[in-house]
Amino acid sequence: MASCDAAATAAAVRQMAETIEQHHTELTHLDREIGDGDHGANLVRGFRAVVEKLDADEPGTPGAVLKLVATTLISTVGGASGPLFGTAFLRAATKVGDAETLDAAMVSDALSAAAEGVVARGKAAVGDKTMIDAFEPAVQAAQSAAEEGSVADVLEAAAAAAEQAASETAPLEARKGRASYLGERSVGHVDPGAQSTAYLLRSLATSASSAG
Amino acid sequence: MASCDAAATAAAVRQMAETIEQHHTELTHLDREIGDGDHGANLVRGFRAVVEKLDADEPGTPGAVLKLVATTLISTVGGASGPLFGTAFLRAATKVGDAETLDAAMVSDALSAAAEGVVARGKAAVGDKTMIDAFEPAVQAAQSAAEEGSVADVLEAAAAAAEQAASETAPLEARKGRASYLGERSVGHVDPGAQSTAYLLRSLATSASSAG
Amino acid sequence: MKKIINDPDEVVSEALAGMAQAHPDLITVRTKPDYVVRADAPVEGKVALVSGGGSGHEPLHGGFVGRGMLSAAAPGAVFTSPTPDQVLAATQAVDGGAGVLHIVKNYTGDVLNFETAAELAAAEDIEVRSVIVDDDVAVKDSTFTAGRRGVAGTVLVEKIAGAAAERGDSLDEVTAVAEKVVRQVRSMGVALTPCTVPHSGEPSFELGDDEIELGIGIHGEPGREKVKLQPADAIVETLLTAIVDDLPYAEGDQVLLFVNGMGGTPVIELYLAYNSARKFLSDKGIEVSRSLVGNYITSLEMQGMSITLLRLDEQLTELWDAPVSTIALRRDA
Amino acid sequence: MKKIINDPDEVVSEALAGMAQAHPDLITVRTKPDYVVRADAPVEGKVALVSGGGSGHEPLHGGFVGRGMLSAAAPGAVFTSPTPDQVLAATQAVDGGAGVLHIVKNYTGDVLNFETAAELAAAEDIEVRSVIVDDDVAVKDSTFTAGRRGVAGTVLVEKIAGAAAERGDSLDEVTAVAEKVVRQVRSMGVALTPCTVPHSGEPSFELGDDEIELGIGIHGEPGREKVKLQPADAIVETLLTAIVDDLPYAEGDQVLLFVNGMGGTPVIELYLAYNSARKFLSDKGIEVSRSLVGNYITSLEMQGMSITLLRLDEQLTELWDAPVSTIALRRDA
Ligand SMILES: Nc1ncnc2c1ncn2[C@@H]1O[C@H](COP(=O)(O)OP(=O)(O)O)[C@@H](O)[C@H]1O
Ligand SMILES: Nc1ncnc2c1ncn2[C@@H]1O[C@H](COP(=O)(O)OP(=O)(O)O)[C@@H](O)[C@H]1O
Ligand SMILES: [Mg+2]
Ligand SMILES: [Mg+2]
Ligand SMILES: [Mg+2]
Ligand SMILES: [Mg+2]
Repeated sequence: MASCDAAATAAAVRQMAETIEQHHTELTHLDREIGDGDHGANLVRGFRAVVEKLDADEPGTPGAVLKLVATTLISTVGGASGPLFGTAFLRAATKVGDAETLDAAMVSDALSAAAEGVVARGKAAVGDKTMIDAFEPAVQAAQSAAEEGSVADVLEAAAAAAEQAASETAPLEARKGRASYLGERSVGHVDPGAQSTAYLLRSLATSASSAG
Repeated sequence: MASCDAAATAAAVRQMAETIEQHHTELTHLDREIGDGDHGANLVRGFRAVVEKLDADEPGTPGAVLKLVATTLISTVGGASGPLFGTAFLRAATKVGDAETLDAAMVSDALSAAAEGVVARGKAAVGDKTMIDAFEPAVQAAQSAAEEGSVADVLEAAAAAAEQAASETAPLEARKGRASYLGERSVGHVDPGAQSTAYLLRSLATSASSAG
Repeated sequence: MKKIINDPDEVVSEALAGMAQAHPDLITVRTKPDYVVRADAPVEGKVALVSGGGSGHEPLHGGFVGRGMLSAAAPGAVFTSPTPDQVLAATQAVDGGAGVLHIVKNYTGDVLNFETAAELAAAEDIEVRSVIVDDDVAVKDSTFTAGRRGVAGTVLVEKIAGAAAERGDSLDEVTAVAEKVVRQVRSMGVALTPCTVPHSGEPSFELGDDEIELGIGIHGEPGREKVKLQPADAIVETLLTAIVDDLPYAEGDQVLLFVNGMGGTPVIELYLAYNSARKFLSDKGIEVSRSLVGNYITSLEMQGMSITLLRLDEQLTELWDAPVSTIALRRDA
Repeated sequence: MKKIINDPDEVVSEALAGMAQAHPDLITVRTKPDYVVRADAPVEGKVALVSGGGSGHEPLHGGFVGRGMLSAAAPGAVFTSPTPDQVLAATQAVDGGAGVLHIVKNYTGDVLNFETAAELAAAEDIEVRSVIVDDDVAVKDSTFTAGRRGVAGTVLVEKIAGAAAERGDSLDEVTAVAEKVVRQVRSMGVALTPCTVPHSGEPSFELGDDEIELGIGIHGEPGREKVKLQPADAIVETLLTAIVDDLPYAEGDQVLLFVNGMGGTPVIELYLAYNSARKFLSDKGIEVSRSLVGNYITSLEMQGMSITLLRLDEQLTELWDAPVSTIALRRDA
């Protein structure tokens, strides 16, 4: 896929919802280890609401789709991940503006804006064992890929980097979010938000590559 | 032992306390099956208090010893068994009056009075699956034995009858006490109060025979 | 067994000492024999109410001592009725010259010990009446058995009779209203888990991971039958059907609906069950005009609940609404 | 998992429906978005208080909505902070023109969602202040981390700030007194058992039959460390030592002692622990002049407790003593 229109964006969002359905038990399980055991349930609740809204009335631009996702997540997820993912989608929406289609550079910039939004809200840095640990490397990889590659290439690079980075959160000691209360006892477990970030990026990549 | 004085009565009471210490876990266990799991603890509390009072000041007649047991059980045991055993000892005390020593007939009569007291308070009949199921056969056996035998013979007969009868409460359906709430589900378990009655009578028999 | 205790023998006395220090404005705790009494007892010229029973059902009964409810409570060992001297001492302490009503849950032990205490009190010229609460429809009633148990309905008897005493009703009147509540109140309970008496250290009964026990008493006694775990609506239907079958309600009857937690059930589940009960009753045309939801008569840490219905009339409603000032139940003047 | 529920997705909404029907005199429940509001809201000319957080901590927060305490509460899913639109709608519903104080427990989710709601409210010209409660000494504080959690001290902040608002204090004054309580309150908890979120169906952590978890939060998060089960006196000593070390008390200081049950602990154990805490404090010369004992901020059916100390002065004592009329906390005028 060289560029991405509203329909493709919506399809990608549906793919994310699908992925969350598949993995929510695992995400909740991760969150039980070092959090409060609701991360999967939170995201399922949010993405189901998103799909409902898309079914009812699919917006006409990629930016509008992203904004719908943002406001729906903010108003249905709660918890830490609700406002954080919500902000990510909101910043991405703002970044892409009214564009009818997104090219590789725009997708990469949108990802950057999303990550910046999460940092602005959550004040986490790389190494704090949060979704930022997956987000930041994904943004780096996306930027490199965007220099030459397609939308699919950008998202594939982001997904791969996020997956790798998510798994690398295991040895870290958490400094933000609920897991930080555990101190040393948070070591040895993958951060649920980093893992869900990787899943979400992987669904984008899958959706983009299957869209050709 | 042809007859029984205050010291022998007190010794027999201490023997009862001893027996309760040995068997309270089992009694509580029986009570957990068909009651509320406190029968052993209740009797331990009561008989410990009895021994304390005997240690402090041992009364001078068998009747006074029995009365001390009665009032102490009433004021420390609570539950159903507190007033019932308390009444039993009180009636026995009243029956023997100021006698310095008790012979076989008096012991047998005291046992009858005790059982009547329990019936008067608790209104249970034989077959209701209560301590009366052990008490009544014990009284019958004691009366027969009293015609010819010694105090030890009377108590041996009572104990043996009570032991036999207690074990035979298992197949019964309870109609009095907490176990009655279980209806058919009370079947298959020995009644705790019948079992403790058997233990108490056995300690009297043991004490009487060792006193020679 | 995991409990926040020191020595099983001292659980009741240490908890009473805690209660006394936490609520000096409402209650006084006397020891040897142990009982809890209104801080302002005896109230001259008013009927006094004494209840009691085994400990482990907190806040019952000590948590209901205060203005507008009980004058005193006699706490026995855990799940064991108090002794007559406790009840007698409590009765003497609260007698204000207008007589004393004993509110007794129908258990052989409670009945016998209160009976003895009442005799002893009468011997000291205190006029004592007794009312026996037996609201548990899980137990088949019969004159050949110990009869029904007294369970959560006891709280309603104590509140309503307490209000009658507080406004100065005579001993006859207070007794009559207590008896009326007993006639019109029915309860039934369910356990999701057993409880463990500190002394015994073992659970009161066994339940599989997917089983619940219907018709439990408040002493960790097993109940009517074990059934598979069911949705809240189904559990509530079972309990309320047994209750409504026992004391039939006509459409338009007004009731007080009391959903009581057994100690270990989260309040969120009690409100959920209450909501379910409202649906059931509304389908039957029974109007819920008063409510009580919470852990009021418990079985240690047992998870489960009981549902109680009290048929109301104007008199009972007025007394229910009257001010009360106790540890566990408060309502402004 | 054994719970009295129908569908895990509907637990919160069914419980809210129950609460609404059980307490129409005190609260109103609005849905989509969900929040609980004082029956008489908005109160013109007075500062309003809004709190909220995940459900599963009942009676917190909805049980503290009423005269003299919260104006509204926004309940999230179980153990999940509410969304900004819930908090915003609650804020709009209670604003009486004198401003709104948000009382927020220090969890990333709660802080972020309330922050967003505050921005949205400000955009509608409602003056909003926020106070973040972070009383849990089990968590090491640091500017590089999420900081301490907000736990049982929240109840005291809500009560005291609520009294200030009720008597007509300005938004500045109410905020200042809330901040003072936050500065002077410390808590720590212990769990004997984990709890199970309805959606997850599995216990929040594992504990051996002879283990307890020290320093737990209120969301079933595991705590500081697992240790062997200990007598109540030893547990209380551990908790109170951590608290008193953190905010040192001088001999003669007056405090409010709050022993809070985690939902599944029998009240008898809470009073026993309270008694033990009184001994500890009296040995240190710290005077307990006010008390609260009960299940006020819970973690579903978890067995365990937390202990909270609030250093009192005249102002805080007076506000603590002020009348309050909510589902879970009542005190007469
Ligand atoms: N300050 C933060 N910055 C970035 N991500 C965070 C922050 N705090 C928490 N998170 C992320 O949120 C995830 C938890 O989300 P979730 O379980 O839905 O919310 P909650 O912690 O409120 O239950 C964590 O695994 C972490 O990745
Ligand atoms: N009405 C009765 N008449 C005779 N014995 C009774 C009666 N009710 C109960 N009991 C006896 O009391 C025993 C239980 O005693 P205990 O466990 O100490 O008291 P509680 O039932 O109050 O817990 C029963 O096993 C039974 O033998
Ligand atoms: Mg979580
Ligand atoms: Mg028993
Ligand atoms: Mg008992
Ligand atoms: Mg959460």
